[in-house]
Amino acid sequence: MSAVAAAKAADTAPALLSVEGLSVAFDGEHGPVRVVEDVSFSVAPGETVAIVGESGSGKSVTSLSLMRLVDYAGGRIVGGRIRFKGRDGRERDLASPPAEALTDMRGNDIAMVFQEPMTSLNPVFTIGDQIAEAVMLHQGLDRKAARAEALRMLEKVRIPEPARLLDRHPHQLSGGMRQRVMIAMALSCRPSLLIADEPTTALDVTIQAQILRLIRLLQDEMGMGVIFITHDMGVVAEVADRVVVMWRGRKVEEGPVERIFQAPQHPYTKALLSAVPKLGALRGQDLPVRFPLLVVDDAKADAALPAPPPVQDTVRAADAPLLEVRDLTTRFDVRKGIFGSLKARVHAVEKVSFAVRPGETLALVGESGCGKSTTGRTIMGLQSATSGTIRFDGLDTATLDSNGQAKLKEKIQYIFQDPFASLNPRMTVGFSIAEPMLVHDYVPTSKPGVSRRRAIEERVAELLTQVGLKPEHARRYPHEFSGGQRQRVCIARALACDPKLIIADEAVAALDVSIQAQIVNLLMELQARRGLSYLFISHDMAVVERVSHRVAVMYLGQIVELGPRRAVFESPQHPYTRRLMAAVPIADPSRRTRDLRLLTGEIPSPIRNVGDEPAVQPLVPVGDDHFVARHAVGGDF
Amino acid sequence: MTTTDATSVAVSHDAIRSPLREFWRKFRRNRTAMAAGICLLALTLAAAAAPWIAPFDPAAFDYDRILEGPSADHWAGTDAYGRDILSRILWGARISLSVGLLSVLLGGVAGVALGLVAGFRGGWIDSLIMRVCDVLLAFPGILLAIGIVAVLGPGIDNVIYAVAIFSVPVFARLVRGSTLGLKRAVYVDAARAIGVRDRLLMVRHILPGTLPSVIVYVSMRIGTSILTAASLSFIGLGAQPPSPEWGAMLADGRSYIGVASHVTFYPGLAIFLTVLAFNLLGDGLRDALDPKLR
Amino acid sequence: GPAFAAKDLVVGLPDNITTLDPADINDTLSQSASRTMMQGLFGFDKDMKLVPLLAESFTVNDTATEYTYRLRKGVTFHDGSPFNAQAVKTNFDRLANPANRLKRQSLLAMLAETVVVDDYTVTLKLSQPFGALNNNLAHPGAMIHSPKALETYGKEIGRHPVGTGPYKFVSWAADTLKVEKNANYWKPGLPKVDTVTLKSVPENGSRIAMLQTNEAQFIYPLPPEMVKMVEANSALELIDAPSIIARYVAMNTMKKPFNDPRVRQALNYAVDKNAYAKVVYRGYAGPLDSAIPSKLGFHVTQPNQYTYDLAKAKALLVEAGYPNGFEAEMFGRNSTNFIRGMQFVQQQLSQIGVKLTVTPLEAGVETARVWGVEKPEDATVQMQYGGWSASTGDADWGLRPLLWGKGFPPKFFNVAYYKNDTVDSAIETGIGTADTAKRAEAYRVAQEQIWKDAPWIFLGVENLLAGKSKKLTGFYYVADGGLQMEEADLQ
Amino acid sequence: MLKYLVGRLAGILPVLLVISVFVFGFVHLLPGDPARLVAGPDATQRDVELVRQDLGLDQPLWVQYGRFLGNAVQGEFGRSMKSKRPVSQEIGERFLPTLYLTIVAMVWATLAGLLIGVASATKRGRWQDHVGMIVAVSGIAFPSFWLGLLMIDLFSVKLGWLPTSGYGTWQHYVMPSLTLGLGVAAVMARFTRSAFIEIAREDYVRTARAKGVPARLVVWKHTLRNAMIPIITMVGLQFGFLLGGSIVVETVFSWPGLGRLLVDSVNYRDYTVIQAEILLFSLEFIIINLLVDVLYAFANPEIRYS
Ligand SMILES: Nc1ncnc2c1ncn2[C@@H]1O[C@H](COP(=O)(O)OP(=O)(O)OP(=O)(O)O)[C@@H](O)[C@H]1O
Ligand SMILES: Nc1ncnc2c1ncn2[C@@H]1O[C@H](COP(=O)(O)OP(=O)(O)OP(=O)(O)O)[C@@H](O)[C@H]1O
Ligand SMILES: [Mg+2]
Ligand SMILES: [Mg+2]
Repeated sequence: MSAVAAAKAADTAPALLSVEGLSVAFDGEHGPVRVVEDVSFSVAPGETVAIVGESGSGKSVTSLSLMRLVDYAGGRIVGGRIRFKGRDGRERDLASPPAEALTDMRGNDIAMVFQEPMTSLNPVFTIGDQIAEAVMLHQGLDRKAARAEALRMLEKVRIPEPARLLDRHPHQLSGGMRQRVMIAMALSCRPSLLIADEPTTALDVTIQAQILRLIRLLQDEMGMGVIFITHDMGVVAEVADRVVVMWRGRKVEEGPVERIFQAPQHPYTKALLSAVPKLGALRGQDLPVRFPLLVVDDAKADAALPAPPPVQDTVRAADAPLLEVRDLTTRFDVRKGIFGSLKARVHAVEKVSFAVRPGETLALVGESGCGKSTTGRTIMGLQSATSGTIRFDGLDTATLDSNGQAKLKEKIQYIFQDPFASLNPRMTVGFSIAEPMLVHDYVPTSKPGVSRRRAIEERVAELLTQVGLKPEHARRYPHEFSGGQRQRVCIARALACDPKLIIADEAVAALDVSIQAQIVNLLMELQARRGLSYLFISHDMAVVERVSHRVAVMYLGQIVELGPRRAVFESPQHPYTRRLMAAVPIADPSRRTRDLRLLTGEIPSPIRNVGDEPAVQPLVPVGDDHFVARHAVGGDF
Repeated sequence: MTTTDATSVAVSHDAIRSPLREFWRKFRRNRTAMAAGICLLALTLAAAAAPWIAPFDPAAFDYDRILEGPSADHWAGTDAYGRDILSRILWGARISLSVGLLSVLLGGVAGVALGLVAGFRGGWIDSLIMRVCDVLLAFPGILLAIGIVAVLGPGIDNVIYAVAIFSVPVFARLVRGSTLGLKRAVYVDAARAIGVRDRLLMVRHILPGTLPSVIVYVSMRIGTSILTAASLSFIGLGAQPPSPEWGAMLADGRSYIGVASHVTFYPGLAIFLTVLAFNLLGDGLRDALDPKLR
Repeated sequence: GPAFAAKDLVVGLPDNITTLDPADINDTLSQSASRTMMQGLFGFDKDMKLVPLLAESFTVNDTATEYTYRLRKGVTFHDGSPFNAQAVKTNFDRLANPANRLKRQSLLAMLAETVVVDDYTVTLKLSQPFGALNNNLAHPGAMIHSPKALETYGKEIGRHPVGTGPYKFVSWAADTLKVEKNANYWKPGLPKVDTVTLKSVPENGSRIAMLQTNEAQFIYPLPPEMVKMVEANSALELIDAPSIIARYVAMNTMKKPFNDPRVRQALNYAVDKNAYAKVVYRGYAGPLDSAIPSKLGFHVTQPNQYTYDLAKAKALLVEAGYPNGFEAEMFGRNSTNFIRGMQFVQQQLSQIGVKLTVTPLEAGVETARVWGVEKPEDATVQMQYGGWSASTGDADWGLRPLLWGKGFPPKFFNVAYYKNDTVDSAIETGIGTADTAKRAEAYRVAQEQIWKDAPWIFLGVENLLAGKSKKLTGFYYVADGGLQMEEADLQ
Repeated sequence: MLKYLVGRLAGILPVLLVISVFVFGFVHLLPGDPARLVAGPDATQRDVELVRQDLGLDQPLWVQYGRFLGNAVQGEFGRSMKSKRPVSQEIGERFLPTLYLTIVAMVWATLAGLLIGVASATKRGRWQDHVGMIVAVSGIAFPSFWLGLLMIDLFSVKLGWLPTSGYGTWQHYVMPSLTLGLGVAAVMARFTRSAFIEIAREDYVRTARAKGVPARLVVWKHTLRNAMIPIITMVGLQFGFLLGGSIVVETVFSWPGLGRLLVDSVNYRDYTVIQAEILLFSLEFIIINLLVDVLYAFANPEIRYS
């Protein structure tokens, strides 16, 4: 169905879902707080409605309300109607009955992909069981058939070795793999309305393209309506028929995708679109450059900052490398059965070597599940390495005693890919942000005569403000935030102690572009001021282009290409790198690539049988400081 | 907006201090728990004020009025010596409450610490602590108590120790179990990545997660401890006659069950209400510690 | 038809049976159990009177060192072997031999030789004079096993009792002993019931419930406070009989202030014995009007009773130099009943300013603290709340273990550490002769002296209480706490 | 896991050996002289000495220990000092009644506890919750002797439905297992409720709901499985405790189990029986706790042992 046809269908066909004046409130410290105000929109069968908006503007809460799941999270629908036409052709108002009464409708009629796949999978059940359960519930298959169907779904979302994955548990999966499992689960319900809340944040662009394609296919097949929440305007341009823009709890604009992109009305929309990072924006530039900033203040958009953004010439190349990783290898044993006999190994990281210089940003990009997070976790000592050395500031971290280890952590900070899970649910975020300072006896510089506690409090407030939150948010608990807000809390925490190196694992993935620009600029400014270094793990090539001095491309646990940003972006050498560049969606609805074929066939996998060691080819120089591994791995596209 | 001026950073008083106040704010709103807390407070006060408010001397006997049912002057009747049961309950609250509460707290603290270390460290420390706990669990209470009397001699504080020792292994196992799971949490890794040392990690990040079950067990264990203390007083370890102690009063009245039920009924009721109050209070504490409840 | 319905008697006991080898038994309960199957030369009737059983008659020399018994003829053991002089010799030699390490060895410790005169005559030669031998032989510990069974089962005899008694062994598992009618019993017409089951039901309330539901026809003991429940049921009957169990508080006469007889007397005056019976035994107790209960042989009621008199008690304390009383500690076992008794005494003495600390002792701790103490100087006991049942039914065993100057712990149980030459020689005389008159005189003297010296607070003699179904007849609860069921019948 | 299991199992023997030394020492250091206790209340010193020799208590402690260990290695624990029967018979006779009663009580109590706990948690704050928790608290605060006697009075004396006491038919199990299980049910209910409330708001429970999993399954599958750890811990502990034989219940219902045997043997300082019983209880706890640890790993796959 083409966009035009869909739009037409939306006019003529009765709406599948129509939301009228929806308001949702949570109980806050001082009584109820409305986080969604009077939101109305509708979705027709087969139509894709994208909801975009500022981080914390109520997108997730709105979508949770549609399934009345918000009731279980402590929220309440305080106004409005949600009219939904079920499979049986009956229309009912989902806003009024008790939440329990809607059980039959969930999954069957409406299915949902949650924003945070990390915490949304049940840790005690295997992936296979969790998908098969949905299949059994909604497709009426028996256990065996359901398992087969689960396998098929996993194949469709391009997960390597799906048969093995069926028996694994969520904690053994990478972020992107979990996200794909969530998608597989939701799709296997075969709902008439799919709500996908940031379903591709943890996916690299190649897989993202596959997923979008898959959703589109199913949509065409079954006339499924889709609500697609995302901050990636490229994805919006790619998939949406209509766009709803939210800002501070309200809908501020709605329209067909072309209209929104070509003629945005609301200042926030305008700002949003102008802040979209475009791949290739820095073509010809050697050094990273900050984003032009937009400030949307009370519905009035200001133009970009008058001065052109400064270039980021911060690398102190002459100094000894800050972080040096040599031949790092990390493997996981795959065990099976109650007695856990060793069946295979996941070669998550294989002989990875790189260095990060003071004041440098090294971006680590690569396919989902290729071992980026594992590399970061191993550097942090959260995962023990199978072999290899890690030097920080010239010191081999393996030789440090526990005291030295703790000290080291004042200098290196790690931003977890999974912000929600990495915040202690029993602590206010204020305390979480203050904790590094308390632990390291770090005394923030402040006005004289201020007690240390007070100084720390002020510093927390300052950090919160810097990441675009409010000081009073310090008193809240992690679950009271939106996905993007939590991510910013984690960033604030990482900045608290003025570290020397920050390993940021998809640290800005859940942020809308305006906040993202603000945060990225903040990071770059700190780099300029304090000489910070970053190991920047990301899928978003446009952001990578903006921030990094050098780029390392990982594939199946190995680094396949490593070089200056400009060299890698402008003349990618490794086939995988090239593919990556090509798959980046473009934020322009008129340049859709809908005819992309679904990939099938074998997916290379890092899981190998015991004793079957992968071949590791040395990186060979292909240019100034630019290396590439020339071997079959990753070449077979 | 790249830098922040100080004025915008104004209001964040006790932003990082709030847990305690937050806790109290939430606790106060739980009416059942507050009521239970007030009941316990009242009971404690009554126990403290027993010399003034008890209608009779708890040891005063009256052989002309043995085993009388409740009446105008003996509200809860009299026991086999014609002593006023109500007065004995009031006085007994002193012993029973302190034994119940102190022993559980003591045992709880020790058990929680052991369980936390065992679960967190694993390896041989875990094995050692847990095997010792296994033996302690297997050791029959009476035998242990006799041993304790032999070593420490009789006395109320020794009862507290003895009863505390009984509860250590249970707390240890309980906390260890939860710790095993909690220590894998990503936020624990995150804390570690911040540089939090192990000891603090255990106390600040893992312990709170084990508290819900600990609180439940504490609130239940108090009743058991009151009864256990009574059985110890029968082997000469505990409160010595004629000190009133709820458990002992209850056990003493055992043979009058079919004949003069009030002798067991009132001490039983006192224990029941106390345990109920502690449980409701425990639930309230638990809820107040739960960040997800507003 | 119903006329031939089996008569199954069930008896509810408070405890488990330990063994069924009477020579190795020290608890009344197991003795009662073995008495269903076994008999000795003598026994007691339901009034604690000595009666011949397997002996028909006896003669004794003047010095009480040689006893000759004529045995009953035509008696066979349950295994068919005959009862005769050889059987007696086998059993007595076994009991008397220290190498066999039987708990009841002391009953025949003085036995020098057993001579089989003929099949039905046996002579016991003693190493020292012993006047109360027949009483010792009436003790359940001297009951006779089948020699064949002794040989067959050896050490396991305690689980395979074979005797001459009215019932034969059927089975014994954890807490239930079952015996059946001995069709060849030598007393004609007995026994009348087909089986007897002895079941241990430790909880008082549950035992009563068994009686109420007719799951048991006899239960004992019946705690005094539960008497009402039996009385309230028309199908049930209360058994209330005097016992030989003395209750007293022994005072350590070697320790201050109890070394002063006036203090001890004062305490005796300060305790209201009637109130004791009422509070501790709900009225089911009699007075202890001498050092031994009235049911024991040679008991003499003392003329000057210590009647409840606080004024006198106080006066005596003043006289002894304790005008304001004193503090002391009282030991006693930790059973409910003991604790109740101790609390009572504590309350009574508080009236004359004597402050007692009551320390209940667990059985083992008691042996360590009280009975196992090697030297009198080491004794920590000041007062000991106790009870004593002289299972031989004779004054000797009522006095010698408790008040003989040579019977301090650990040898015997003289925990009052009471030593008086008059008493000592009287006790020795009493045991040194079989002449009833001489013995009576000796024990009269002893009792008088003890009463005057008051090494104990004489509290009372509890009644034996039991409940039984009205259908049950011929079932006796004897003063020493034993059961006799050979004549039992169910209507 | 296999390695861990094998290690733990292999570790049992040395642990038991250490325990045996400990238990032996402890028991022998307790105040109280078994010879005197076994000899009986009116035994003379001579009788006591005879008994002492008979029991071998006159030997030096290490000789006694050696003999005990020698016997134990052959699976024989000597003879009871009091009854002179082999300890294995003495304990064997009572183990099964205790085991059966324990199983019956544990099964109903665990199920009831789970039901009450889950009902309370899902109806939190409503009357079902309050009723459930008051029942649970009663289970803890009511002394079992009281309950037992009340039941006997009602079901046996008044109604005549059940035998007052004893061991044999299924009727005999009803009241003892009810009495015994009540406390367990209470503990289970409280723990289930608490653990449940903890888990019920996790995101993955929300996922289950979003999938359309029926409320019943959300509760019994998705939530419960995650709430399992404290519940498993408690089931294990309670099972262990009950396997030691409940003194009160066995007394009230004249159940021929290990609890009463223990009391008797402690009263008589029947060393051989006490030692064997404690070793048995230790073994029980070690095995139960091993199972519990295995179940932990099953309940939460992130738990790994090394
Ligand atoms: N449980 C809660 N209690 C209180 N406030 C909440 C709760 N959950 C969400 N909020 C608030 O509601 C607002 C909307 O949150 P929501 O998750 O819908 O944002 P979002 O638009 O999805 O943002 P993001 O793009 O960052 O995910 C946020 O300001 C958040 O702080
Ligand atoms: N604890 C574990 N046990 C077993 N396998 C694991 C474990 N953690 C990660 N893996 C595996 O290691 C591989 C690399 O995972 P990693 O999390 O490093 O990927 P990633 O590059 O961060 O991917 P993503 O971009 O999707 O987050 C994956 O195949 C994953 O399944
Ligand atoms: Mg969101
Ligand atoms: Mg990752």
